[in-house]
Amino acid sequence: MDTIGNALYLGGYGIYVWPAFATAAAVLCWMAVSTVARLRGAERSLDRLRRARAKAAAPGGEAAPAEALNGQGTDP
Amino acid sequence: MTAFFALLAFDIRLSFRRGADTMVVVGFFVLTVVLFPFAIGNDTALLARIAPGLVWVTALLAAMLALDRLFLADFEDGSLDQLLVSEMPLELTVLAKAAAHWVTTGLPLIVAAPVLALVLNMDRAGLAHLALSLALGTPVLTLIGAIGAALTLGARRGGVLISLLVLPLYIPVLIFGVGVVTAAIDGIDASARIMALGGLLLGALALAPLAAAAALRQAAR
Amino acid sequence: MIHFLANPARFMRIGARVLPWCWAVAALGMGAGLWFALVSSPADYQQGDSVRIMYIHVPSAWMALAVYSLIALVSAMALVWKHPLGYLIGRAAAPLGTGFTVICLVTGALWGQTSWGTWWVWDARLTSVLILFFLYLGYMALASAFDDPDRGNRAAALLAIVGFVNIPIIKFSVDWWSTLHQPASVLRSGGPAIHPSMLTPLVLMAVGFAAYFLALLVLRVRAEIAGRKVAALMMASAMGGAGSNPARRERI
Amino acid sequence: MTDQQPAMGRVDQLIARDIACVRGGRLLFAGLGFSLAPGGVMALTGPNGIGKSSLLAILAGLAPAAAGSVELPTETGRIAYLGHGDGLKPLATVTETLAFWAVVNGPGNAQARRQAIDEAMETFALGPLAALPCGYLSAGQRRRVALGRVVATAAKLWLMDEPATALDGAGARAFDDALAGHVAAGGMAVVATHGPIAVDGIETLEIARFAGAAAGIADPDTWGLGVDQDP
Repeated sequence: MDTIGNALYLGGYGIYVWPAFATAAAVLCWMAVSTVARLRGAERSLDRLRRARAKAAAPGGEAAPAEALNGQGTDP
Repeated sequence: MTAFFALLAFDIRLSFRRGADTMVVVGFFVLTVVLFPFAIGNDTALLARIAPGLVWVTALLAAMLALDRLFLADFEDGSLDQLLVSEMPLELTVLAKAAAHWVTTGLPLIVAAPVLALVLNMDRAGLAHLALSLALGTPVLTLIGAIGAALTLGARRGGVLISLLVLPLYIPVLIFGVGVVTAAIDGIDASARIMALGGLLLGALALAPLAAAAALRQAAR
Repeated sequence: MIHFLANPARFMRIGARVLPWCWAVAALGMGAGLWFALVSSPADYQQGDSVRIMYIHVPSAWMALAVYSLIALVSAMALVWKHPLGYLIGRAAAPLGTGFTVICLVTGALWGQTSWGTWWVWDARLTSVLILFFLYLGYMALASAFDDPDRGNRAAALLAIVGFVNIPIIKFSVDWWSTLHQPASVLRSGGPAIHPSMLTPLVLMAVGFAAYFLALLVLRVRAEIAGRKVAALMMASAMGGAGSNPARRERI
Repeated sequence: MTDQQPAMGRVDQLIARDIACVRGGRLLFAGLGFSLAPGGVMALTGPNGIGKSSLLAILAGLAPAAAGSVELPTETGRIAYLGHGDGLKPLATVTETLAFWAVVNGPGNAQARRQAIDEAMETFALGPLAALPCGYLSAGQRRRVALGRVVATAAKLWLMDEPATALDGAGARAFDDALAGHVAAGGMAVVATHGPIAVDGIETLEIARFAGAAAGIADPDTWGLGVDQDP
């Protein structure tokens, strides 16, 4: 492919080929981003909950773990 | 088997006593079909051409409208537990429920459809086939709908959810149902399409109660 | 084998080990596939360069169907052998499958635009993928329509199996329907003859997509498991409290 | 109170072995076992949310147990189950309701059915209400019709979840008489209840003793999925 222009033009079909690849890339990225976001959210709230339960169990204090979570609305 | 017919008779008697359900289904059916000329205009040739598809789609939506009546009342008042505890196999119970539901929704649609087809100026050659295609098709709609109704018991906004679940599964019935009518109108032999529709009916009769029963057992837990 | 993987912790350990390989294969597969697709393979004599869209469209169609079949399989395993992990894998895979379906539909529409000049071609295979897209939506909507996640999992698993059984029926009726209404379209007649040089990017891209999917699946299953533990801990703290929430019809 | 897990009991016994119940990813109870011989009544006691209804649902086969097994008296597989809901259709009259459920859940031959229905109508004084649609009945009357249905199914094993709720004095007495009659005739009953039941020779099962926490089973965190501690 000698010139960038030719690459973009692609025999007149460029305006279809590149959006196709662009949307594919966009969706693939969304899949990755949403996965990592879910994973980090769930594991962070899990650690927070465990720490709250550990603290509640240890000195017998009644720190209800639910409060520890109301900072972020994670739906299980 | 006496339990099967007892359940069938009990349900039919109750729904006739209320009567409103059939009225709602047929009312929706007639009203929706009548809406289209207002939108498309009273060009009878155009209306005649789209009549088979339009009548079938509206009948399908009307049948789907009444689906949550299948198990929801039993689920909420506790009758479902009694049916689950009964010695009658749950698949048979589902069949009885679906049959009773079909009598109050499918039959009225089959009767009303040819009249509405005339209103839309559909070619008379298709009238008999329209009734036949609905006669074979509406039981399948109820049976597949029973799976959707059982799956969404206890779900938030179950009614809307049912349509999302069952509409994709309704597409084959719609395709062959309308195919039967258009074949009759075009004067070609419709027997192959009627066979396909009959096949869908037999398949649904055999498999849908299994899936719906499994879904009911999940719901009752 | 089935029971071997059933234990979530073991699944996660294996997942952690497999993960880097998946990323590697995904990067290699998609990278090489892309390079072949765009650079080295010839333009199609008939469609010119627009055929390059096929290198994304066809693999994503394969993945869309493969992921739904996987969901139906793990759902059946979960319902029959009572492995709770099956539900989680199904729930984790569904959004990814939906993503591939969207890619397939968008690229299909763009490809249709090049050959037919219309944005949506009611071609048999593209329409079937559209219906598959609705099956995915139904699965995900049902899975999250219940207060009790277990209830949603079981209902969605059943729906996945019912949907899977219906796929051939839908495919058959849509194909029959499309012969009724549309002359042969380029997309329908098995697509352009697959020239060997075109096969390699297709296969490479498909392998890349599959590895990419598996990597994300492992991460999503881990997120689902963590989510389940959060729910269990929240319930445990509620266990000390008063009876069940009357709004939720639950047998406690 | 039978603590140890019963060996192979006689055929006509209700035997529950090592029952564990998980609800919404949470362990309610585990290792719960008991056996009930004909003529026996088992009262399930414990605070709300302890799992009384769940255990009854497991015994009735409505819900699967997370572990353990239930053997129903094999003589007649039929059981009568009474949950929180009365399971009555507002538009159906009392006689129609009893007749219908006697066919669906009750004995095979018509003679036995008619007899069971008559006994139900008489025990719970449903005569005056016979022709009324259930929608018109008060909560107490509806509960009596639901109890009537239990009698009308003439089942050997009764599984009842707080049967006496909404019953007035006369209703409660009628229920006690019905239960006593059922037990005297060799029937069995498992009843989840808060109040006392006026039947002699009653056994009590404290579900709290088998509760997840009390039974020292691992932290609910793991039971939610049967997951080892941390991957």
